[in-house]
Amino acid sequence: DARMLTTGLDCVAGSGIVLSAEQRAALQSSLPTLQASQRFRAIKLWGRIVALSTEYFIAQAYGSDLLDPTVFYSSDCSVWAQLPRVHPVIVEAASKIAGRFQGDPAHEYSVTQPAPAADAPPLNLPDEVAALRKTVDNMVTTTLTEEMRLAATVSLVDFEVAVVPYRAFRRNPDGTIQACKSFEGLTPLEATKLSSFYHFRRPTNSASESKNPAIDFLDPITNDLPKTSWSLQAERGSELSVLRSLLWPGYVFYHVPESRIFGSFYSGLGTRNNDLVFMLP
Amino acid sequence: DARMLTTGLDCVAGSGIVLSAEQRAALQSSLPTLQASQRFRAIKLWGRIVALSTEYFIAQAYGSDLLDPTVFYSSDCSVWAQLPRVHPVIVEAASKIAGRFQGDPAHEYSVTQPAPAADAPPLNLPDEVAALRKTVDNMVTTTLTEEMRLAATVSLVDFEVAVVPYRAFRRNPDGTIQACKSFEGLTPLEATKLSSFYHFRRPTNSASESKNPAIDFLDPITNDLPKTSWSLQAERGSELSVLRSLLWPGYVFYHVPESRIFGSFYSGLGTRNNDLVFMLP
Amino acid sequence: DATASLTDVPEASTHVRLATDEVVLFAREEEDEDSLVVENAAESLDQFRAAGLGLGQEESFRILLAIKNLAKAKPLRSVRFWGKILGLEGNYIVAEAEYREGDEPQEEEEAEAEPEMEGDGDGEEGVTNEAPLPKSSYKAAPPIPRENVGAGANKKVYFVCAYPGAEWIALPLVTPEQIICARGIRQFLTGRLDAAVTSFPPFPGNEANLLRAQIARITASTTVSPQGYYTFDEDDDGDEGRDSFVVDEEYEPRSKAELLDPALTGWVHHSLFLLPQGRCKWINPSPKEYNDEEDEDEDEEDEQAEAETGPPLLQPLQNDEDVDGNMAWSLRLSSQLNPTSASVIISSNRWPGAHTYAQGAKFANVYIGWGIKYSSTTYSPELPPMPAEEYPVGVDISEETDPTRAEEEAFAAAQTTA
Amino acid sequence: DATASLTDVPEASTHVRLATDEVVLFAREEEDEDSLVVENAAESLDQFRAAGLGLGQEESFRILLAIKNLAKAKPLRSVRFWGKILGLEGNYIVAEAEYREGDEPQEEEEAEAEPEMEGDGDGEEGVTNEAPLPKSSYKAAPPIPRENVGAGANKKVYFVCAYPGAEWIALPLVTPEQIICARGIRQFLTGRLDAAVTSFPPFPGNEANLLRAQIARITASTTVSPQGYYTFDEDDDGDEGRDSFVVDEEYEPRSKAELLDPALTGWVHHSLFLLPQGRCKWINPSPKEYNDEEDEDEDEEDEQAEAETGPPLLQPLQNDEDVDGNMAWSLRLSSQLNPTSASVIISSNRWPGAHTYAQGAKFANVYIGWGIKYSSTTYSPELPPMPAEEYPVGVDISEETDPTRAEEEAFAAAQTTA
Repeated sequence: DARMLTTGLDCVAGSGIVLSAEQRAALQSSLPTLQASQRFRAIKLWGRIVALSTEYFIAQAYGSDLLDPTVFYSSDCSVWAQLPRVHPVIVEAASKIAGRFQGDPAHEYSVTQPAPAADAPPLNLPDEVAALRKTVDNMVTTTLTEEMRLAATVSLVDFEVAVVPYRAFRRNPDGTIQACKSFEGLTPLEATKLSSFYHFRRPTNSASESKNPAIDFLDPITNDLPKTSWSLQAERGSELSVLRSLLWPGYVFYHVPESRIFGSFYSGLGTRNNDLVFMLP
Repeated sequence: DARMLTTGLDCVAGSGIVLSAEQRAALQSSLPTLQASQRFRAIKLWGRIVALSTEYFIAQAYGSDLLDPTVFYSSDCSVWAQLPRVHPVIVEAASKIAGRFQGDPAHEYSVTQPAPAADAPPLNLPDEVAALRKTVDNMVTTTLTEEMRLAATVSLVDFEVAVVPYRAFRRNPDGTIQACKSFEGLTPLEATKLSSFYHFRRPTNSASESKNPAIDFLDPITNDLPKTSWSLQAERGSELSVLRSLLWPGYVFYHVPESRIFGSFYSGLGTRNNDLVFMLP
Repeated sequence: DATASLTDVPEASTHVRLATDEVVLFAREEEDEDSLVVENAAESLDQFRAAGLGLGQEESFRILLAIKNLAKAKPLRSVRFWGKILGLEGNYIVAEAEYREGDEPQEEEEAEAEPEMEGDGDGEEGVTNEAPLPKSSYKAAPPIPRENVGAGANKKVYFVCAYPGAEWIALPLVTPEQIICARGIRQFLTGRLDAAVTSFPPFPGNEANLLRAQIARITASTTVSPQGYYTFDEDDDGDEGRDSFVVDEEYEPRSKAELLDPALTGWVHHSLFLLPQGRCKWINPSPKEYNDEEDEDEDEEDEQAEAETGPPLLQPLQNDEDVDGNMAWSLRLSSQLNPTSASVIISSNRWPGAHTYAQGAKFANVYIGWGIKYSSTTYSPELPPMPAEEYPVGVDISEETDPTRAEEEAFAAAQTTA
Repeated sequence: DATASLTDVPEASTHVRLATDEVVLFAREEEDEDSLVVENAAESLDQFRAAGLGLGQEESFRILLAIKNLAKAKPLRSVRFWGKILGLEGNYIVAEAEYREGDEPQEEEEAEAEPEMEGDGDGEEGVTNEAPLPKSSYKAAPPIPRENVGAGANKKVYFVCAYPGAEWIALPLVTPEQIICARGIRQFLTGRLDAAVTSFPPFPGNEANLLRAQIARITASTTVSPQGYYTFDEDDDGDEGRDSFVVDEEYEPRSKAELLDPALTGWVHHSLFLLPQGRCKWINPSPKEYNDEEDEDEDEEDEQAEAETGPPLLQPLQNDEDVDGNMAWSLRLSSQLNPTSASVIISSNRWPGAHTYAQGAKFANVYIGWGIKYSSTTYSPELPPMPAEEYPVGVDISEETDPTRAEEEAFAAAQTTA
């Protein structure tokens, strides 16, 4: 929530993530205005991607589907523009871009990948997506803007590392997901265990053999590979649990045990750590 | 909670109540240590009484009875001393002291009041309380230290103005009071109404004709006299409700509607506003 | 936890309206400050916050932006954050400013901003016009003229807004009567500038005027600065009545020890004392007509009343009167653990909520509170005057007891029998 | 809402132990700083925070106190907050200090702090001593001597603690081998100083040494200051090898425009360049014995290897190499809405997390991050060397194909029949 901005930022400050008073003051004004302008149910600050010449602040606004936010970006915490929704093939192409964000939303990237095998089923891409791809000599070159890369990166981070504590959300019989009113926070002991945290995404493991499908519907992060792609630390003793992603350095999830206070913030370069397997002790 | 210190302080900042980073840092270390030293269940910063030559910070620690805290004071947010428990006749005498706190806990005050009528029932005071009182010519002079005055003032403020939102606490059949787990915060509309706030004290109106004695057991502040002894304002739109006492200026209660975030802070001179009736428009 | 409270679709709340107002603050513009002096309110408030005083960081930053917006909108020479006054229904953010010479608003404009109040006590609304009452023969003394823009209690102009981003409204000039009356009443403000002030004695004006009077009183009493920071202009003639000063370019910051000296010799007032008359510069209340343009400068010595005098400008604080037996000021360091970079804080005990910090060559004043002067004694409002006697009792007119029914009957019987 | 969570009686948690450690920070003592230079870490971090960088206010203040405690406990000439390095299980708060002349710890003391590491690569624990393996005939080149306390990469000493209030631990001196090896590996730190470093090539030391090596690399690359702030001592002889500088007392703060110039002429490095050799001052790696006390000053020109040179001290940044095709530094103002009092921020793109602010005559460097150098290309660890050939193939020894069963039988049959 925009209302919880200060509390949330307080919880990630120990990871080197802070916003200036100017930025916080601007967000406290601009986010509620943005939320109201399109009648979203809620809005939150997702994080910040540090480009070479600017910073992109990212906000996510929610309608009825908690897993399908509308995403906005701003470089001054005040004026927000909506990010395009990007097709999975664009996300896939964007994930191959190495190097820093430039800071210019119109900056163009070219990504060249092997074309799908001739006997692969046709992709049936929408025209506007197909227009971005050019096939030469069995290689597909995708041209995309930094704005698209930004959108793709946000969705990649969310898919790969966005987490929530166990029991904080429930799945209704109709498949919708909602915050669980009875959630009272993890116990201090639970908060020290990776097994208490789940991916906040549509479960990839659809054949879930869980006993309680209303609660046990999310993918546990303990299935992630490599196993140590997370750093879980108690800060200020057990008053605060901080879970940092090593796959997307800069993604920090926080939870105050025995309270409903939890959330996350991404503050980083917007690049995936593809060297992770080599970097572990 | 010490854990919620930042959030709470953030909510009262608009009333001109802030603590320095130094004070907050010291409190984050000293309060948990104090809590653990005597195995309290919880500890919170109650407020600050501004004396002429120092500031007294007050913390309250809770055992099983939420209405009977142990009270500590400190002038540096770091070293805490326990305040004495003071007898009601001392509280009554302390309430007659006009003027500022001096800043010296050993400072002595003398309060002279008419002695009880000759045919009044005997007070049966404990020896240590009786020792503070001297009767001459039908006048009782009570001698008390600033430390006692401090303790008396804290209990007076708590009795006269400490508030909680409706439904936040419940009374168990055995009479104990506990936080209500199902409390989800006041609605934004409720949060604009004085009738949603109750005195957090043993109810004075024992013959409660309430329908739901588990919930409706506290005194509503709407029975206070004068009627306008409170200023209820929405800050930052309806994101924050702030209830300021006019009887004890400096007492500020805050609540974020639709959340469990509520609390209070006293920051003032430690003197009751006896002129209130004349000061209202 | 954004997602934890996703339950209802919110209606466009007051919050959103507020935030929309605030958004204007964050509009970016070219900086163009030339000679305008805009105090960095956020920086001063940072200093106060480091002493456990002031306001939150975000609000401080918004106040800074609001003050910059004010500076852009009006022809001001200087502007600073004066403080925040809490009210029952809303609060006032107060900015103190000086117009550029020649850019002061015209008197007409002033008059428009001012409600009717130059008369004697008809500022009370909704009480008059009930029935034609007997006219009082009381004739009020002619009002003491107020000081002009740029002089005395009206040396600075004050703008208020309900929150940073809301419209700045200029407060009316303050009159001596308002100051005198404000001294006799103890009143919470409502937060509405047009609210009536219901008090006894009746206050000559509405809440905007009472607010302005309180600001004048607080300013006169609590704007202090390290001794030596300001100095009298050398070119100025050096008699008692000096009412302007300049920043001493050669000011050597006072040491912390000097500023913390309990004798208060390190600090001076840099606002003029408000005389009992309700002005800073005494004026002879003779019933002659005054020419508004001249009364300030010419010393017409009609010695009908004794001139009131107050302490001169830049007078050290050590002569300040006690506050109910306690010292008028409290001194301390902003930090106990890091004294090297701490600032010295001086707090008024007369107007709790008024503080000044000084660190190095910088200082600032701020007031955050209810706008109520400290008093340890219980307030009793002034008693209404004794009711006037109805008629002079004399030879022609005397009061008699009404006859009883028995007497009337006896009288009627006597008439009949006569 | 203290009362909202009153459910269980807490056991003495880690939190309390932590808080109890921290309480020592808040013990008040007489200030006695004489000539010791302690950077006001809280103030610098305030400046970074105003740019959306750094750490929270409370932690910043605790760091300030912890650094003051360090300054009291050790005979230091100066100390500053260097940064915070995140680890997998814990973090490091890093302070950079210089001992007072003559108070440097003795070599013995050093050696104690240093784990065994002067050898070639036996720093890996739990891998050796499995079975008596064949001895390698490989003879390592003699190690290049490390620079002494006060010189080159060991110019400053570094102290780390897990959180403010925890014990400060001095990191060992850094050796050229460690720096060279650290360049070739990409490794998260664990937060335990005694943790083994499992990498290829094997790192000569444990985590304390790797941490120290990364600090040396980050320091050499990212400690920058406004051009002109430091100057070479006039008394110093002015040849290429100058490695000390002093604060220019007459420094006129650079304008924001100069500092924001994308040509980077407003900024200089004030740490020595770390040569490929792993030292700041090149040393001839001839196998002669070096006298540790002399090797710094005497230029023994045994020209067996070509001397490496790097850019001199106080060299502007514009010559810095690109970082994977992008500029090495990003520049911006800390505030967009209040540029007048904003500071200029320069951020390293080579070591994300390294930032410097400059405002007026003040500046500070800080590093907050994982201690990992930026790379856009996927890291491939160095390949292990090709296995040595087992025996030289020659006249005496030749490799032949094993006989097949048929051949053996044929051979046996031939023998029998022969």
